[in-house]
Amino acid sequence: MNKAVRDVELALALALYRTMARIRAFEDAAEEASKGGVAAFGASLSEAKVRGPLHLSTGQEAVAAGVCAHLKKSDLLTSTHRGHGHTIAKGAALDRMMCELFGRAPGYNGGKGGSMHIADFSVGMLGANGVVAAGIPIAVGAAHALRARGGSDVVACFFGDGAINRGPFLEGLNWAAVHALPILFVCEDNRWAATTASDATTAGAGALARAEAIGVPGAQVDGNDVFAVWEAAGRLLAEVRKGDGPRLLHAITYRVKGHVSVDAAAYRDAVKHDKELERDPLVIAAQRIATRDQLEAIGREAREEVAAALKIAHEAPWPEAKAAYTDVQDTGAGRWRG
Amino acid sequence: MNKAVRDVELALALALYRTMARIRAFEDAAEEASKGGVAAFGASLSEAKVRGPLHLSTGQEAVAAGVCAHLKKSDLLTSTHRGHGHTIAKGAALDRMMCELFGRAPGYNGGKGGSMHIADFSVGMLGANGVVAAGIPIAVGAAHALRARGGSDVVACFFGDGAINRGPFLEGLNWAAVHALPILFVCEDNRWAATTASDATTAGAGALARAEAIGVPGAQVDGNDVFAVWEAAGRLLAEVRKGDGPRLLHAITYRVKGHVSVDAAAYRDAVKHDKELERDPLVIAAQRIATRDQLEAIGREAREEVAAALKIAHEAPWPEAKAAYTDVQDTGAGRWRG
Amino acid sequence: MARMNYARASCTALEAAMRSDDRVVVVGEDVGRGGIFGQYRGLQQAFGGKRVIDTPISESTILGAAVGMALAGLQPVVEMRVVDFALCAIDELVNQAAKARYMFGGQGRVAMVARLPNGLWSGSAAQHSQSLEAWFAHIPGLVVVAPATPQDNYSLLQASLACGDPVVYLEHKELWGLEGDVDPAKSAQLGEAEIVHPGRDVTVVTWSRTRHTALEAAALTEQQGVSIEVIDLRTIWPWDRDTVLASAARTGRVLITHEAVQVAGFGAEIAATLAEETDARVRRLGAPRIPVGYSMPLEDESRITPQAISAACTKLLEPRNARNPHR
Amino acid sequence: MARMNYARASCTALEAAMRSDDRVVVVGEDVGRGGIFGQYRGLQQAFGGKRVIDTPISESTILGAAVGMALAGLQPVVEMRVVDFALCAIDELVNQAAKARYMFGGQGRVAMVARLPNGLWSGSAAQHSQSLEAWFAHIPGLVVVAPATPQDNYSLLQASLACGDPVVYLEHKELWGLEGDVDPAKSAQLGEAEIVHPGRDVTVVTWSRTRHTALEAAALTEQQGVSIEVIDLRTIWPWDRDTVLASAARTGRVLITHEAVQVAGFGAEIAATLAEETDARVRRLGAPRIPVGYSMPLEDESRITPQAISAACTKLLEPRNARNPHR
Ligand SMILES: Cc1ncc(C[n+]2csc(CCOP(=O)(O)OP(=O)(O)O)c2C)c(N)n1
Ligand SMILES: Cc1ncc(C[n+]2csc(CCOP(=O)(O)OP(=O)(O)O)c2C)c(N)n1
Ligand SMILES: [Mg+2]
Ligand SMILES: [Mg+2]
Repeated sequence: MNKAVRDVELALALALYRTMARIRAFEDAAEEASKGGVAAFGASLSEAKVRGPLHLSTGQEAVAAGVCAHLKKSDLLTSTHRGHGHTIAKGAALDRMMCELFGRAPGYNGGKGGSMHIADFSVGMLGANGVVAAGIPIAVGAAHALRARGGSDVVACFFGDGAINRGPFLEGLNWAAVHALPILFVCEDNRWAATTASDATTAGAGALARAEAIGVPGAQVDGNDVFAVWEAAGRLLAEVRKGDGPRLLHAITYRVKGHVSVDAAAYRDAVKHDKELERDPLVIAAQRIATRDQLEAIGREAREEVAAALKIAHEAPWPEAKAAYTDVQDTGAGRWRG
Repeated sequence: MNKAVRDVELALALALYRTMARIRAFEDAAEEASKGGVAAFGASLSEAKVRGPLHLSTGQEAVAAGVCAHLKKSDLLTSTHRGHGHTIAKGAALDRMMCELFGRAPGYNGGKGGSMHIADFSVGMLGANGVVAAGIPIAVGAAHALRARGGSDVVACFFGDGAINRGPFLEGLNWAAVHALPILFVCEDNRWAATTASDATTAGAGALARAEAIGVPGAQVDGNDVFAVWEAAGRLLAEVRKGDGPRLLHAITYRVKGHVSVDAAAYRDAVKHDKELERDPLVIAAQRIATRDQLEAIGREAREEVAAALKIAHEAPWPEAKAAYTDVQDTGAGRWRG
Repeated sequence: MARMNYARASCTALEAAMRSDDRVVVVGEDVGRGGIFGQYRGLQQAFGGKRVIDTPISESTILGAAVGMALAGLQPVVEMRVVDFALCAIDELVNQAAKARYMFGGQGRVAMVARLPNGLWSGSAAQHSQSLEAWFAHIPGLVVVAPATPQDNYSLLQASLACGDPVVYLEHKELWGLEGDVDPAKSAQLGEAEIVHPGRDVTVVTWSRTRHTALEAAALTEQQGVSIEVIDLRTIWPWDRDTVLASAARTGRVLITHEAVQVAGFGAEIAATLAEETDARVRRLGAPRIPVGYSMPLEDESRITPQAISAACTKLLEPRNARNPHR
Repeated sequence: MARMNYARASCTALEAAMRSDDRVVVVGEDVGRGGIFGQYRGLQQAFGGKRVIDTPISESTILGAAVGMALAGLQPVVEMRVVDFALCAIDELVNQAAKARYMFGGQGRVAMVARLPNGLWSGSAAQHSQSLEAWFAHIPGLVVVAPATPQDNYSLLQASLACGDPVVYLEHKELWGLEGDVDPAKSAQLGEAEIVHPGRDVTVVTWSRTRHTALEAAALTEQQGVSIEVIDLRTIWPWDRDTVLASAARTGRVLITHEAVQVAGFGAEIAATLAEETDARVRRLGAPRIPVGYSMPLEDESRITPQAISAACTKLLEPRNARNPHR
């Protein structure tokens, strides 16, 4: 391998690491800001900065980073309730994301959506979703639109392992295959669905086997190894861009945190859990990148960027009450109570 | 093979043939009585005896007959919009069925359901359904109930090839496999879904491949060969009864008539269609049963039985208007307009 | 001006829209063969399978895909066959289509027309005979339209396609064959009712098929010397308050009648508004709160007849203390 | 008599029912770990995984399976997490559960209690904050219940399990921690409202969380010399007409208030009935027809406050000609 190639590879590795570091720093900060912020799981609502259910993607950074490294701005992405990582990896700005989580006016959604509906249409991120598997049909439709406009743009459609037991998984994959649509389906398999281990509610050989039976080929990969994800996603996306039809990437990872930030996840086996924590995707990646200084610098920069985002979010204005009445619908606007 | 065995086999073959003949005679009569009976497909509503959409199972008799020959009265069955064959094969009386199609009071549902909701709970037939794939989750629940009462009873769950593209197919099969429920899923693949050829909207290798990927093993069979259906269903049902969990039978057959009785199905290729008609399941069965006289007698008896049923239905009383207000709900009964 | 039926009228409007705007696509089951009511006849031949998209029996994905199409720049016309099957796609309609623009703070919007044929369909029993306009009126983000004539099915479909919002477009399951004159130059405003029969004594507010039933009732009452004013709302949300309130002010008596179940039907919203804002006497006539039965005598209990409308109008004219609560 | 919270009260009722009747089973996501609100805590340990059934994320099949269970002799309690996710199971609830008994002419029936936590859930935005009782009230076959206190969540859950009909049981998403006394011997009748605060001047009809808001409003108006009578319907369908009409006859003025969107909310049904059958002045106070926003100032626009209830009551007391239509 000559030096030029090695430089490219190093640059790529560092870029992947940087994406992961930025996601991690963002999630850590969001978690801290959410303490006491959801009226469920026994916790009561407090003056948390980030209110309501906050689903952290801590520990799953390699999937978002490895897949999205291949996406252009003109490619589209649909996400889940656990969508910060995908949003960051697709190119959204951390400060506007943090503003959204804080419910402030400069947030991407003007404070209307919060974490569960985080979106940045300007970079092709068509939204997180509060309904499990709901992003799948939306991705299918978006792919029709891409095809109609021509070119080789694609949709990346992320969902969890729990989502493969909902009807839209079958319907969406079948449809995409029938119409040979340009979609990469990504099953981000963190092996838990809320408080239930997914294997207890999932029969058969898993996401990839199901996809293949529906006519969607793909690959399974260690989702905590960002290079493996990157490699597999690149291969599948090349096929998708060529017009070969949809593909599925089944990435096995682990949900490090509780289902929502205030969930202590006491229902998990502590020993097994600790063992999983040893497979931190940032650590795994770091072990394979020689330049420790650079990694530290990247980590520091990420935390600084998040600190700046936090500061902006803290100081950002709230939306005005009257903003509650915009973006509803044009027809009949103003008819709010009859 | 000694004579006793041959006699048993002949008796079985004749019984299967009889079931098919009764279904055929019933469908032919229903078709005739439905002429002009649906306000769609260009036809307008007339004074037809059988009103509304009537889905005939003509040509698919071997599936119902071959599967249901293995069912006891205490086994349960869920069906589709095309449910007459299943209902007859499960043991319902033709006169009460015909009364139901005619909307008369002695009908199984008192005239409340008609063809699309034909049911005979007294023989374990839990109902046809107007919503594609809706019987699948219902079968799953019924299987839980069977398990709770103990014993080796099973549920037979029929659905069409179009249904395997709806979410409940995935959800129901996965659930049944996870809980190892006693269900035989039967995909009655007549290769059409309304006016659309199913292969144009179905990706992958088909119902059985999908089922296997979800952890439900099974078999594929010529659904116009009643003996083949009988053999495969028997094998799979034995496994289900043993407690091995759900199985799927994929039976390939053909929809001889239009989607509903008044649909001329002009969207089908006439040459191919005629070719398919050569594979009439009654003819195929007859070719393998030596005793032609007996077959003719069976056919005659079936037609006579249906003629009697028609007479009963013609003369049967209509439900009284006040019957419209029974079987709604107990709580708040009488509060019909506020 | 051309004579055509209700199905053809919508088809014509759609064809014009598809010709003038590449973004308009059709998506649904059996649309390639013209749809089961002929409301897409010829469109796939004219525009190909990429714009008139045949789908699997996957209602969730039909409606969900339409949301994705709209967010990514297409303008889908969604075929749901009958409103009853749209119940398999309610998450996609209510949680996604209706809310996407709002949740995402206006970053995207869902311009779509979802066609959900509504109403009692003779002989097809409980799962094919529902009228659910009240549900959709209750959901922020949705526009709800219910054309009753070929002209309206032409003009309101065009207006719905143009409005940019998610529209629940409720054609009636049994009006497809209704013939009428259609003037392609005639446009309609969403939210504008039509006074289809002027009258003095009682205002009858209605929509969809019951417009025609109410017109028959008007002929009946006329014989009894009672003059009723029939208003076809045409748009359920936003409904035309001004026209209804003005008529109520003239007549002082209002009957709201619809094919949907009376309890918590959209008639309740109108009656409630009248109660809040006028002194008019009001009464509703909807279907009883029972599923629609298959057999004719049972099904008839769920029908709104001219006789029943006429009787309800007469009742409204009785002196106030003679009112007999209908329990 | 024991002190417990709203979640525990339902759990206690369920445990008793499961002990006394083998046919009662629980089915839903995460029920084995007690449910996300603790409303099933301890039940799987007590009754095992065959009676407290953990399911995949398959809402259609959770509700659809419950229909099959019921038709085949079990009595399922269905967990839907929040009403918003039940939108993924609407065909099963509306086309199957509600209609099965009727369509099959009474051959089977669907005794089930479907728990669909309803209402605005702080900080969880548009897809987790809906109140859909009006939808279910519109559907023949369904009973609709909305308990507001631990005692009612105990007694009404028992009554719902006993009634033999499909019950849409709408606990409130934010009342789980509410403490109160529960007398296990106290039974409740479905369809019976409770006058939770007697008063002279204005009748306030409400249910679910807004019961508590209305009680706060009663304290506010009392300071202004206005006495309001607060009625908690408790059962939405069948609602207690007699109690409401009797109170309306006493006060002559009725405010109906609920967390659901006002337009086509269940308040419209009550207001319409009052308009048809009484001379009372009526007014409604529901949420505006907008999705619920995430950020506090936006979310607050969808909240019903004691102040708003109190102001609406005051307005009802103004002389008739001073009425100012709220457009
Ligand atoms: C249709 C639906 N059902 C249930 C829920 C509640 N819920 C939110 S996230 C979740 C678990 C999802 O598991 P998975 O798909 O594996 O995603 P993960 O949370 O692990 O990222 C559940 C059950 C929901 N949001 N939508
Ligand atoms: C959810 C739903 N979508 C659409 C329909 C309309 N429909 C009735 S039968 C049918 C075709 C079903 O095809 P298949 O499952 O193969 O059964 P077949 O009619 O061939 O027996 C369709 C689309 C329906 N009843 N339910
Ligand atoms: Mg997961
Ligand atoms: Mg078929």
